[in-house]
Amino acid sequence: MAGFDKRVSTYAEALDGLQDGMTVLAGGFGLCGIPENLIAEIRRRGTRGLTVVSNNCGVDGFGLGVLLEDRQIRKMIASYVGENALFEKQLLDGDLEVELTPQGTLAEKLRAGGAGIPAFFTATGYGTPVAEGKEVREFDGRHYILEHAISGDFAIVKGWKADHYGNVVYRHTAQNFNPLAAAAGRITVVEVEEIVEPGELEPSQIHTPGIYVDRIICGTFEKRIEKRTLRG
Amino acid sequence: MAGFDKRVSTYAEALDGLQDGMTVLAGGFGLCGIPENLIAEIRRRGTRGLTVVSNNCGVDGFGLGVLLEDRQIRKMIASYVGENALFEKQLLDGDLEVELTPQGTLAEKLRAGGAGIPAFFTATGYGTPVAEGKEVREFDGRHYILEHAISGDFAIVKGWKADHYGNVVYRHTAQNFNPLAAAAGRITVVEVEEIVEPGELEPSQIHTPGIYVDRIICGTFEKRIEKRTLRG
Amino acid sequence: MALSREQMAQRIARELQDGYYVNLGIGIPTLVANYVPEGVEVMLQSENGLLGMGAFPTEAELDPDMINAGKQTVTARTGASIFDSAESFAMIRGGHVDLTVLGAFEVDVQGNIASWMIPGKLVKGMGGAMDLVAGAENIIVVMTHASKNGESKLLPRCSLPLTGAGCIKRVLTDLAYLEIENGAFVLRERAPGVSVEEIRSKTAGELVVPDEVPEMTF
Amino acid sequence: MALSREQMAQRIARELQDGYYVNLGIGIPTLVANYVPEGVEVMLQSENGLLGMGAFPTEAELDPDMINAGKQTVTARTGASIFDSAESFAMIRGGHVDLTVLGAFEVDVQGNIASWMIPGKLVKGMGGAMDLVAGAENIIVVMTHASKNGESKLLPRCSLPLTGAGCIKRVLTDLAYLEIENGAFVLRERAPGVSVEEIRSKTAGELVVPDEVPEMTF
Repeated sequence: MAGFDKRVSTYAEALDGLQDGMTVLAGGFGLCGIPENLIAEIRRRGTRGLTVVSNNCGVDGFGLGVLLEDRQIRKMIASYVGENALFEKQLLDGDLEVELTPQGTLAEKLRAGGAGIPAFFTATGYGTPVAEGKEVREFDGRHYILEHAISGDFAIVKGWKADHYGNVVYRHTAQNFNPLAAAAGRITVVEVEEIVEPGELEPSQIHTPGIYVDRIICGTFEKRIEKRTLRG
Repeated sequence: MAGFDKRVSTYAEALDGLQDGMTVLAGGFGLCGIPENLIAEIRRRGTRGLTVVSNNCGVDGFGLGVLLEDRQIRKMIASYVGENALFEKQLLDGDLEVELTPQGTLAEKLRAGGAGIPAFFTATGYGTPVAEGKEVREFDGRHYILEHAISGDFAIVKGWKADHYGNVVYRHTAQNFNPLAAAAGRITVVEVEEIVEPGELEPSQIHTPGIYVDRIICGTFEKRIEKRTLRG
Repeated sequence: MALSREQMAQRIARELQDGYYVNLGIGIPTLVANYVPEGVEVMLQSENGLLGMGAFPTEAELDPDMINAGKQTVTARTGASIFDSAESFAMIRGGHVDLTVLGAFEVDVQGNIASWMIPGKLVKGMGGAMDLVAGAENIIVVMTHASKNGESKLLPRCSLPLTGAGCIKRVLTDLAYLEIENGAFVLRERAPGVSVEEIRSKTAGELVVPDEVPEMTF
Repeated sequence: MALSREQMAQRIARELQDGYYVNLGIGIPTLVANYVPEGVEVMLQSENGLLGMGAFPTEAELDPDMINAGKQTVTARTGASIFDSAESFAMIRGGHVDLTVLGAFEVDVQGNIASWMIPGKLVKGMGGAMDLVAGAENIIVVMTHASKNGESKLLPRCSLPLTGAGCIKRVLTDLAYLEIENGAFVLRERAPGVSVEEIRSKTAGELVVPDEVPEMTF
């Protein structure tokens, strides 16, 4: 890994520097487009006290759910959680803190974190428990609340293809939160299905420009389906 | 034009409803990626008293510059103007109002306008004339100013290819402000070089999803080069 | 008789217009897609980042990278676009979606909606619901008129924590179609065979009954 | 002797590190691209929406849809990406660009910079300069040490309207390379044959002169 060759060959190297107590931003929606091998590597490393920012927290035994088994997550910032029993138990036992954030606000907070916008107003959540303690302001007769950006020490991201410059494209709806996490991480690690030759990705079709990416690793993926639904 | 077939066949139809005093958002950077035929049509219509939001104001006789000739623009919101003599004259004569906005703030204001964010904080412009009259706030020891969103009655946009659903892709750096204007217009009109068959554009490679687009028209373009610079 | 789930979906489908971009929530709202009227074409927005949701896949089409906001496997229709979650909620928050249909626990005469949290029960999260109700101009709430215990869900004031404040103007229940105007529910249509008296008895919030309240037909 | 424009560009090029993303302003900063050291690869960011700016085009490559922030026709190098202006300034504002090099009228001991507006002259606009100085951690200002009338451009306090406040830490002039620390210019290097006295006489803001002030070599 030197200059613009951002490829690393082991998952240990991919997460080098990850320490207890850090904030990790994870791409994915449900089990779709999650950085499953990077999550597994966090488990292997045994890093603890993590704040994890992700729309969901996986399921029992897969995705971010595996980090619950050894109590590696201290705090979860998410829009929808509790697809797994362990999450519920740790939450009720007070071993896990949860900050529920509307999905669009979560996406916008990450986008803001990457884009140097420290805070923004949104109508989402006005008049609800989400607005508690937040500044309310009226613009053109409507009420909005002030929300702050989120950024992280590490971003763990799942792409489809990347080149060694760190340019990434995502496949179908596996895009979701991945480009947002990528831009908001101080160290951004992307695992992909394929590393392509330089020049193979059309410049105007790149979803995450390499400037946001620090390390690229090629992996193999289970891609578990959460709700297999077939036509009648 | 019905349902999802957003094609119109004449420029008159493309700008139907444009009235004196409206705010028009125009894509383009310099003369690159400007909606040249839609601008020409505004001239033909003789609409007056317009507020135009665009990074630049064209040159004498081309681009938005042609709207100066009949004094159709009342106010210009831009980051860099005065590439043409007529602009300068009208400005000094007090016939034209200018609101200079940093380029990145202008882009973000349009993005906010399309995205339902009424205002955001940015460090850009703090301590400068741009900050005058604006709220200043400190986040993590740094100063930021509050900037408001921009949206428009019409957006005029130049794309490369579109399908009849209004999905648009842009070519190279002709993308610039075009997708931002497209999302922030109440009525968004896109002129393109080619209208392709439905299904031809890869869903995950579309720059402007059709939901932002009201009318599509196929045109021919001069694409004047402002600074022709060749390798020595 | 109270409307069936399918009839509720059918009734809502009549609100669809050609060229509408529509976001359908989980449950009955999802069924609306089955009743799009002849000659009307709509595009379904799925807030995880898909505009132009198609049918569920066949076994051959099944793709783990292609899911909807309910995490079900789906396909994309012709004319679809796919984008990241910030862009998806830019669309929603920016008011670009023409119609949003979603369920609720309670709605009140001020247009408040409660749909995500029952104190004392485990809170799983609001997902995209707060963004959807804050962003859409045009929302229809679909729910049963009363709970299983017979308690009205159309209230003078929501008792549960809100999902959004002052954002609901239309409600379809199994008994009636109502609009919220000037701090009251206005009864616009009755389910076939359901009397104004029954609706009144099950509506806790102020109910305005116009002279004519037509019965829905199916 | 004062540095030539080419020498100024050369000196700045020594600050480039392998893998840097760099934004170069108009004028001398643009020339820096000609002096990238052996073994160092950088990517040039052009704020209209291009990361990985390449050489100017040949006649055959000329394309009106491919320009840089100076509105000149350019090419894209291998590994380039192209995006909209909001994304471009997200990169800049978000601090993702490793080095920004730009010109100025004045710089002061507080790290303030004035580069866009001279009162009384027609104001053409700040373009992306305010975003660049507010967003970059690492900025080098390049300018002549004094105006043509001999007036210092390194001031106790900028006299012209600012482009950014407290954001400049490094300045290269035709006479010297200086860092701004604790409210003073610290003289780090002299142009070949230029004395500390000459630099001191042309620096209006407080100047700190360390014991050793090496001469630049070319």
